[in-house]
Amino acid sequence: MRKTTPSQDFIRGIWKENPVLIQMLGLCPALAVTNTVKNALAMSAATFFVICCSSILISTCKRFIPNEVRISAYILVIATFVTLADMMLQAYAPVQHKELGAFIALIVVNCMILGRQEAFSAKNNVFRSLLDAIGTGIGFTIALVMMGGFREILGTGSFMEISLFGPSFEPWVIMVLPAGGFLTLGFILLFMGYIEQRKKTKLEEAEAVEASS
Amino acid sequence: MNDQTLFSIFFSAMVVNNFTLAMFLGLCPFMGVSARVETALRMGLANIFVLVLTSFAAWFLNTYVLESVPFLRIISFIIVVASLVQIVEMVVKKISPTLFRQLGIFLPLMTTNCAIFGLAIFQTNRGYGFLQGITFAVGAGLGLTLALVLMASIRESVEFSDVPGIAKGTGLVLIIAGTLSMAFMGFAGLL
Amino acid sequence: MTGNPIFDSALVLGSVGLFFGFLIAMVNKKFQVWEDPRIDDVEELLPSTNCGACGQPGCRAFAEAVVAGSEQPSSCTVMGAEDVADVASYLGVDAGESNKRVARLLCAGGKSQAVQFSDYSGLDTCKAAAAVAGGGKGCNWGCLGLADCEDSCDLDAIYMNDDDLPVVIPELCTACNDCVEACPKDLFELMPIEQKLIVQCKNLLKGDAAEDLCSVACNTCNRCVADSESGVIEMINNLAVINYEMNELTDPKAISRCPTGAIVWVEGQQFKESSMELEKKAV
Amino acid sequence: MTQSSVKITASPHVRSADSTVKIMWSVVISLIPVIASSIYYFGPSAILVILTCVAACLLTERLFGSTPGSVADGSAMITGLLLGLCLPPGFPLWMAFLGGFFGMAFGKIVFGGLGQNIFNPALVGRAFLQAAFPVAITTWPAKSQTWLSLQGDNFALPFMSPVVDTATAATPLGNLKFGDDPVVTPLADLFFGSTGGSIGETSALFILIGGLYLAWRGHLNWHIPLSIFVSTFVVSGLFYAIGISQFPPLFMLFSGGMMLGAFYMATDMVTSPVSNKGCWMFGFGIGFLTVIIRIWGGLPEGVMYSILLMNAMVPFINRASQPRLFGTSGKKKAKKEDAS
Amino acid sequence: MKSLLSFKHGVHPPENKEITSGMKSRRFPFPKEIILPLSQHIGTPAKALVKVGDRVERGDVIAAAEGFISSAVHATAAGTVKSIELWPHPSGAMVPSIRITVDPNSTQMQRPRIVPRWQDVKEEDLSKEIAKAGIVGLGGAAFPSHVKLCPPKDQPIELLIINACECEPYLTSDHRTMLEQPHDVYEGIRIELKALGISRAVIGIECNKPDAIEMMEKTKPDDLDVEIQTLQVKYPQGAEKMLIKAVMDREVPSGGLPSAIGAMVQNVATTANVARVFKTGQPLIERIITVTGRGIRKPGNWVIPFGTKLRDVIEHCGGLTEDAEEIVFGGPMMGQGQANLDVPILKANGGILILSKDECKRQDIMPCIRCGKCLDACPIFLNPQLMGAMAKAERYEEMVEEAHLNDCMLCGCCSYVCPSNIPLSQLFIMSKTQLRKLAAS
Amino acid sequence: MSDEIQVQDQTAPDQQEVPAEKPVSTFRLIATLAIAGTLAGLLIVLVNQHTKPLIDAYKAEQLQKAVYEVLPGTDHYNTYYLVDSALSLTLPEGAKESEYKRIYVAYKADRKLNGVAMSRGESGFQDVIMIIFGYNPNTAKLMGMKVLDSKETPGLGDKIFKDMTFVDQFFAGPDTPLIPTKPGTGKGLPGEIDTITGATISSKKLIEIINHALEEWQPLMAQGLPQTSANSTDEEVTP
Ligand SMILES: Cc1cc2nc3c(=O)[nH]c(=O)nc-3n(C[C@H](O)[C@H](O)[C@H](O)COP(=O)(O)O)c2cc1C
Ligand SMILES: Cc1cc2nc3c(=O)[nH]c(=O)nc-3n(C[C@H](O)[C@H](O)[C@H](O)COP(=O)(O)O)c2cc1C
Ligand SMILES: Cc1cc2nc3c(=O)[nH]c(=O)nc-3n(C[C@H](O)[C@H](O)[C@H](O)COP(=O)(O)O)c2cc1C
Ligand SMILES: Cc1cc2nc3c(=O)[nH]c(=O)nc-3n(C[C@H](O)[C@H](O)[C@H](O)CO)c2cc1C
Ligand code: SF4
Ligand code: SF4
Ligand code: SF4
Ligand code: SF4
Ligand code: FES
Repeated sequence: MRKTTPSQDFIRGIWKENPVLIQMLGLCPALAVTNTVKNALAMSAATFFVICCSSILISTCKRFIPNEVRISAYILVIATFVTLADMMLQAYAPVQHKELGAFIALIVVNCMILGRQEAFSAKNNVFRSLLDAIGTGIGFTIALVMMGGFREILGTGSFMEISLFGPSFEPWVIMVLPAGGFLTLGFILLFMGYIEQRKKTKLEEAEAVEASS
Repeated sequence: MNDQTLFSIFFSAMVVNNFTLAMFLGLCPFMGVSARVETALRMGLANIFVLVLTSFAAWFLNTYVLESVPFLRIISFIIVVASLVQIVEMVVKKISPTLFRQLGIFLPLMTTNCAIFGLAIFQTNRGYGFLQGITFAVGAGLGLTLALVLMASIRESVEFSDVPGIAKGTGLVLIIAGTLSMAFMGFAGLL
Repeated sequence: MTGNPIFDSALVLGSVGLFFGFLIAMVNKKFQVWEDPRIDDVEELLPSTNCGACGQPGCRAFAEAVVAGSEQPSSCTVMGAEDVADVASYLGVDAGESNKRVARLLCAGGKSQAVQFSDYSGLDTCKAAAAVAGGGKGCNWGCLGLADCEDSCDLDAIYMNDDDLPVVIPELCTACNDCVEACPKDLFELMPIEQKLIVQCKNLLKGDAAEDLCSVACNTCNRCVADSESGVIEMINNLAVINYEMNELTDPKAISRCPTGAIVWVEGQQFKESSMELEKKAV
Repeated sequence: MTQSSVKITASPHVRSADSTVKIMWSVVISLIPVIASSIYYFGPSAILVILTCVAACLLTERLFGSTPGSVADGSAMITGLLLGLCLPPGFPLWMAFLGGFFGMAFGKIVFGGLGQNIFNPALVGRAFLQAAFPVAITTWPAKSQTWLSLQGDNFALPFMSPVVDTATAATPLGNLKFGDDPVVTPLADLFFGSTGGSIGETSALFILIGGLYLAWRGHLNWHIPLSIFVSTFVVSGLFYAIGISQFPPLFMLFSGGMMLGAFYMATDMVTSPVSNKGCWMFGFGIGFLTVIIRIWGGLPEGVMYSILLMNAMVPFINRASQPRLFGTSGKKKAKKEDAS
Repeated sequence: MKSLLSFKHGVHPPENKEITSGMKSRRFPFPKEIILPLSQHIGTPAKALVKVGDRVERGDVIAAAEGFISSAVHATAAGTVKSIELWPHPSGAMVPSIRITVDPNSTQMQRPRIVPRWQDVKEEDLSKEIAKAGIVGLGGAAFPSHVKLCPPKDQPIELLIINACECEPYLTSDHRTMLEQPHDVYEGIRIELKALGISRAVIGIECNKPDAIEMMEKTKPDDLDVEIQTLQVKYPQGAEKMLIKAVMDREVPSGGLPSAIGAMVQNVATTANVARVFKTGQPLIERIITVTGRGIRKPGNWVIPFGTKLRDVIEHCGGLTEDAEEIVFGGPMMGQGQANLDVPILKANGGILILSKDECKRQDIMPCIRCGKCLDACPIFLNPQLMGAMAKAERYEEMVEEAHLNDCMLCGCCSYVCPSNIPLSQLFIMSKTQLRKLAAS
Repeated sequence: MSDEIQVQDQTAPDQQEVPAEKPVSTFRLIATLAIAGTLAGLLIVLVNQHTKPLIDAYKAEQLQKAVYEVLPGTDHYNTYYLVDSALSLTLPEGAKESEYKRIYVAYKADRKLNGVAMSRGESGFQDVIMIIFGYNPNTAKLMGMKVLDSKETPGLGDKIFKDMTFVDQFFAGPDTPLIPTKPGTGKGLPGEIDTITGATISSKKLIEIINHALEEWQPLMAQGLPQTSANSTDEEVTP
């Protein structure tokens, strides 16, 4: 509970406390809809919309909400915005809506959103909450697009539906299947762990060099 | 309207289209509560209970309340689920603090468990009737429990292994889940 | 239902809200369990190492104890002074006095000081070696040098030196007791940092019998007893034992005539001086 | 300052002659007849695919394995050989290499290397390939004209689709399940291997020879293959008898990957239960699932998935099949555990 | 051929008994110094009765039993007490021991001791006489024999089983005892039967000692209800529970004693020594000890006075060969490795084994491959694989609760078969030590 | 970190006893949820009023497109419901539309019967495959087919709508019931449809779905379908 600056509120969610890659929140949508970049983007946009709106509303109204019905009230707020997002996508981007299927509705239960409300918006002012929400939303988007890109490129040989390798590319079907979702995220985590480890050993080496000189 | 037989609904939800391994529903508890077989089993059973409750509630809302306002589905479902879970939580906390401790923070997590909400949505989208809905819920719950318990027993056994540093924790769990998911593909077409 | 969607919606959601608000309110009345919210806050301030050095089974338990007033924030050995002050000021309580303790090794017989009868081969842990006729080391009480203590220390406060003896870095040690538990020969002891006079030996033999096994063993010559205030050092079972109740009376003079170097005056880290001495000797 | 040249160790001071490394290399040796016969049937394609898989596995173990010396223990070699043996002869080599890498890296090394994995690494590799390239892995080229000509498109460029211009032939299982006029392949063909299929699965005879040799040497637990055969035979016999399956039980035993799987893959000690009681459960599970998937599943073959699914069950089986403690009756022990 | 009696699981390591089985036991010369630890048995250490400078004769009591489960110590040679000090014990610990400088001029005749005829002693008092003689079990555990001979009243003994299996490879001391002292064995059986108030005994001998079986059959008195059971050669056939299972087909309940199912097991050498107490009045001061292995120049069977230092024995037996690798007190499966050549030979020690490099076959420890061979070897039906993993993870309490560590008798079968050379039984000894430490703290 | 905590920081020191929670009135709990619910409902319904026409129009358009696609040459169509085992243009009073099975009877510009479109879903390889197809009851030939929804494996099962040579077979007017055939093994019968190698199951299933649907509807259609449209052309929306 160190005091943070507004810019830290914003930056934090993007990488250092990335909701998907570090905190392991909201994994269901992160795995379910990342078979293509377009879906990942649509999902991120919807989530972004919901998390920002609810953060604003909740940090504004936190005073009026008794603790006992806190979660119910938050969920009500989130669900309202999800419904709005759902209807709007259905009206203006029906193709994407069909692709994402039930997972738009499932934004309601994305632990990440509720978690941010509980952990941050309920305790902070509107401005900071919004910053936090935007940061988290961007972090979510980054993670989803990363996964979507990986899966789409290997799984269909294209990026944003633009074919990359020509027609004789052999798609790795598994990448767009459920197993591929798990494996992709697992692979990304291993890779991040590897980088982390490398950084650590390098730091240690540097220290050792310093100590010996 | 839906003509699927109860058996095929049940079997599909449990293994072929396993909620966790094929549909990506309820991953948070799958990652979080799958470290010990005992807790996993308990979480699974709690899930079955809440799923059946939800299925019933969703069916009730669909048939009697939401007729003229179908666009309120998401919000009504979630209020019902959240409130039910909160009530269960409060009751458990009072009646059995030990049980509460064991399920720890995961009772509130149930509120934000996609599996439960997803069940309500899928049930509605597929137009399941009452019996079909309950069968779907039990099948999905058993599927969740199966995945949870399998994962937990694997994780307990992996605890004895010298897992390399970079794979410790979630990375390995995801890879195990991926492999399990590949193995479950063997059931595809079994309907 | 009226058929008017606007009215219907408000009605449906309003009544659903009403119904569940009512339900929750009732259940809340009946089943309320109150938990001090400060416990969560304090727990968040704690380092979450769950090391148990405070004597509580984890950080959460410690937070409960601190909020309840049965523990002082400073009992957490992992937090720095600043963090302790944070917790104290949050709760408005006294931080308590921290008495820094560190793990001290009561053996100085590394591989170049102590005799090894025959080499042990098998599982590379002290515990395993100790189960095999004591591990083949001449001195039955001495350090086996297979680093169980180093492995047990989560804070990397222990490293093995060239003599295969564990060296504790006082700055990193939180006195968590892990190494004390890990050592099959019971060679570690947690001591307040102010205790500077230390007998680094547990060998109960005397005279040549002791020195034959290890060049830095206490050979019961009694000089340290003579060189310090009476009562500060006592010979018990052929071993010099320091009475730390009288810690203020200890003095570096006590070590001046020790023929083997079994008794030492430690400022900070153990074995720093001795390894320097070795280097000097080599030159 | 060691005084004596004598060493001190824990009891027992003598050891049996068995060693893990020896076991692994005997498995490799026992596979020689299978490999030789498959080369005889499928020509140079078989050599290429097997060598590629072996190379991929050894390389992965060498690069990422826990210790640099771990390639020498022979287990990576087995993984490579077995992966190669359960791929079709015309399989593109780049895919085979990828499968070997994936199986080793994600099936074994992430778990900490030899002895620590949950799933059979060769089958993890194959399951990955099956899910990634389902068409290529179910393309069984018809016998080529001369022994020397390649089967299918082994040399497809990396990341590119193979070009299959020869006619494809169905495997005995595929034919019976999906063929327009299904026939039960004669047992003699299955036994001696003159059928289509994966490189190493076609001849039951040679697998039987290698498997029995290993069982005789005590290097594989014979309970596992036996229980698989018994359950497959009984379950499929039952369905056949009441007329809801067109697979005769003996055909079930000798077709597809059953023999290779039962003798070489289910018996991987690392991924099978430790106690004999557990091995019976494990084997029955594999047999049962295989029959179910073969009869009603979407795929013609189910051995691989059954083994992987039962691999996942092994930790659970191990809990459930603890040996009965001497001086107790099994039941009493269970009660005691309940009480505690 | 009728299959021989035995138990389930177990192992069959190469026997290597032919090295010494044909060698008649010879008297070992008295050394210059004798070391007699106060603790040579299971139970409370004895209490010294002598002071530095005291003159003692061979057979004199020099330390008295301290409490019921304890055993007296007798001087094994005439001489003067040099000191009572900490001295290395074969277990590796330093224990208080009586050092006696042997009188080189003494005839080493045993001081005469008046002993009643056993037939005249009341049943309850037999065990007192045996206690006075400092008899402990010579089968390896060194449990005071008089304690065993007063079993709890509520668990009546039906059958005395004489343990003549000698299932450890290499060792031949029990074998020689039967060949050289068969009458003592039968006399001992009579005494033990009388002490227990029963009449029936069985001698269990592994079928790899046909000459011993023949000798025992030949010398069997007609009036004694003894049966000689030939058993399959399998390690650990000589373990109490396994022997009872083979002979009576009953299992000693987990955590219980053999008396719970009416059995009592005595080692054959213990039994012969019980007879000698009454025959010659000699307390337990020496026994037949096999010095063997391919690491010693002159193997043989010797009657060695307790307290003789290992160094003296090795010297007298021609010294170590160049490739000697390990010195072990006891057999290769359960024996205790020795680092220090100054340790004394004690009552429990039936053999000194010096293994050469080739015999040890030491190999690198590999990861467990879960082959399950250890489960198939464990005669107690434990799961050594699981226990090994738990021990590595330092989950000692779980080992007891879920894997029954306390039932493990550390026989070493699991380590013997493990293809990955995992020192399982060492892990279990270690875990038991750690648990004891935890319980103490 | 938060302002709230800092506020507590200042008050805590002089407030040594455990902070007592203010009892919340039950009324407030209920009111909060009820009011929040009402407001949320209002908000949603307002947006819904705006988007519903768009959504409905899109849905109708999709359906229409599908019908026109599988019944080439269609000018307009009528929806017939299955009411009490008979086809009916209207539903009983107060009935829910979603509970009735239906077919779409399409007419050419000359108001002559063009064909019938029906939609049906059954389990495929992965999950339910939903299709719509056009059928000419007079010639008993198929007119076209479109997959509405399928989760079949991308790259394999999805060939049932991506592989045009497969799809075109349904537009070539095959006889019904359809006969699935392995490519290259056909006997030249008029109802044969070549299945897709590598996706035999999905393609066979698709053919079965059509056959099943026809089995169900043929007896009903045999009861008689109006050969000419009751509606006039200009009443129906044309694409
Ligand atoms: C339903 C629900 C689920 C939550 N799940 C998690 C979780 O899985 N992990 C987590 O760190 N926080 C979770 N939170 C938030 C925590 O309760 C807590 O507020 C948060 O950890 C505070 O830490 P932060 O400020 O670092 O985010 C959840 C909150 C709610 C209401
Ligand atoms: C693994 C194992 C092996 C044993 N082998 C023998 C043996 O070969 N001969 C023997 O007399 N006792 C052996 N014992 C000791 C017996 O269990 C038992 O303690 C002994 O026979 C009792 O007789 P005692 O009290 O006279 O020594 C063995 C014990 C164990 C645990
Ligand atoms: C990952 C995977 C996905 C599959 N998906 C489908 C599918 O969507 N549709 C299908 O009919 N078969 C699918 N199959 C099964 C086979 O590709 C195919 O049905 C089987 O080999 C029989 O077809 P064939 O006789 O043309 O070879 C799949 C197989 C795998 C391994
Ligand atoms: C009888 C036997 C069968 C084996 N089967 C396999 C196998 O199917 N796949 C494999 O990757 N390794 C196999 N191995 C090798 C080894 O156990 C395997 O690489 C381990 O799973 C790696 O930890 C086998 C080993 C033996 C002794
Ligand atoms: S293990 Fe020992 S050295 Fe390390 S922190 Fe704990 S007490 Fe200090
Ligand atoms: S101090 Fe103890 S644990 Fe550490 S190396 Fe020495 S013997 Fe081992
Ligand atoms: S040492 Fe213990 S676990 Fe191993 S075989 Fe013997 S009794 Fe079983
Ligand atoms: S014998 Fe060794 S390798 Fe085999 S299961 Fe037991 S411990 Fe593991
Ligand atoms: S996002 Fe699905 S359970 Fe958390």
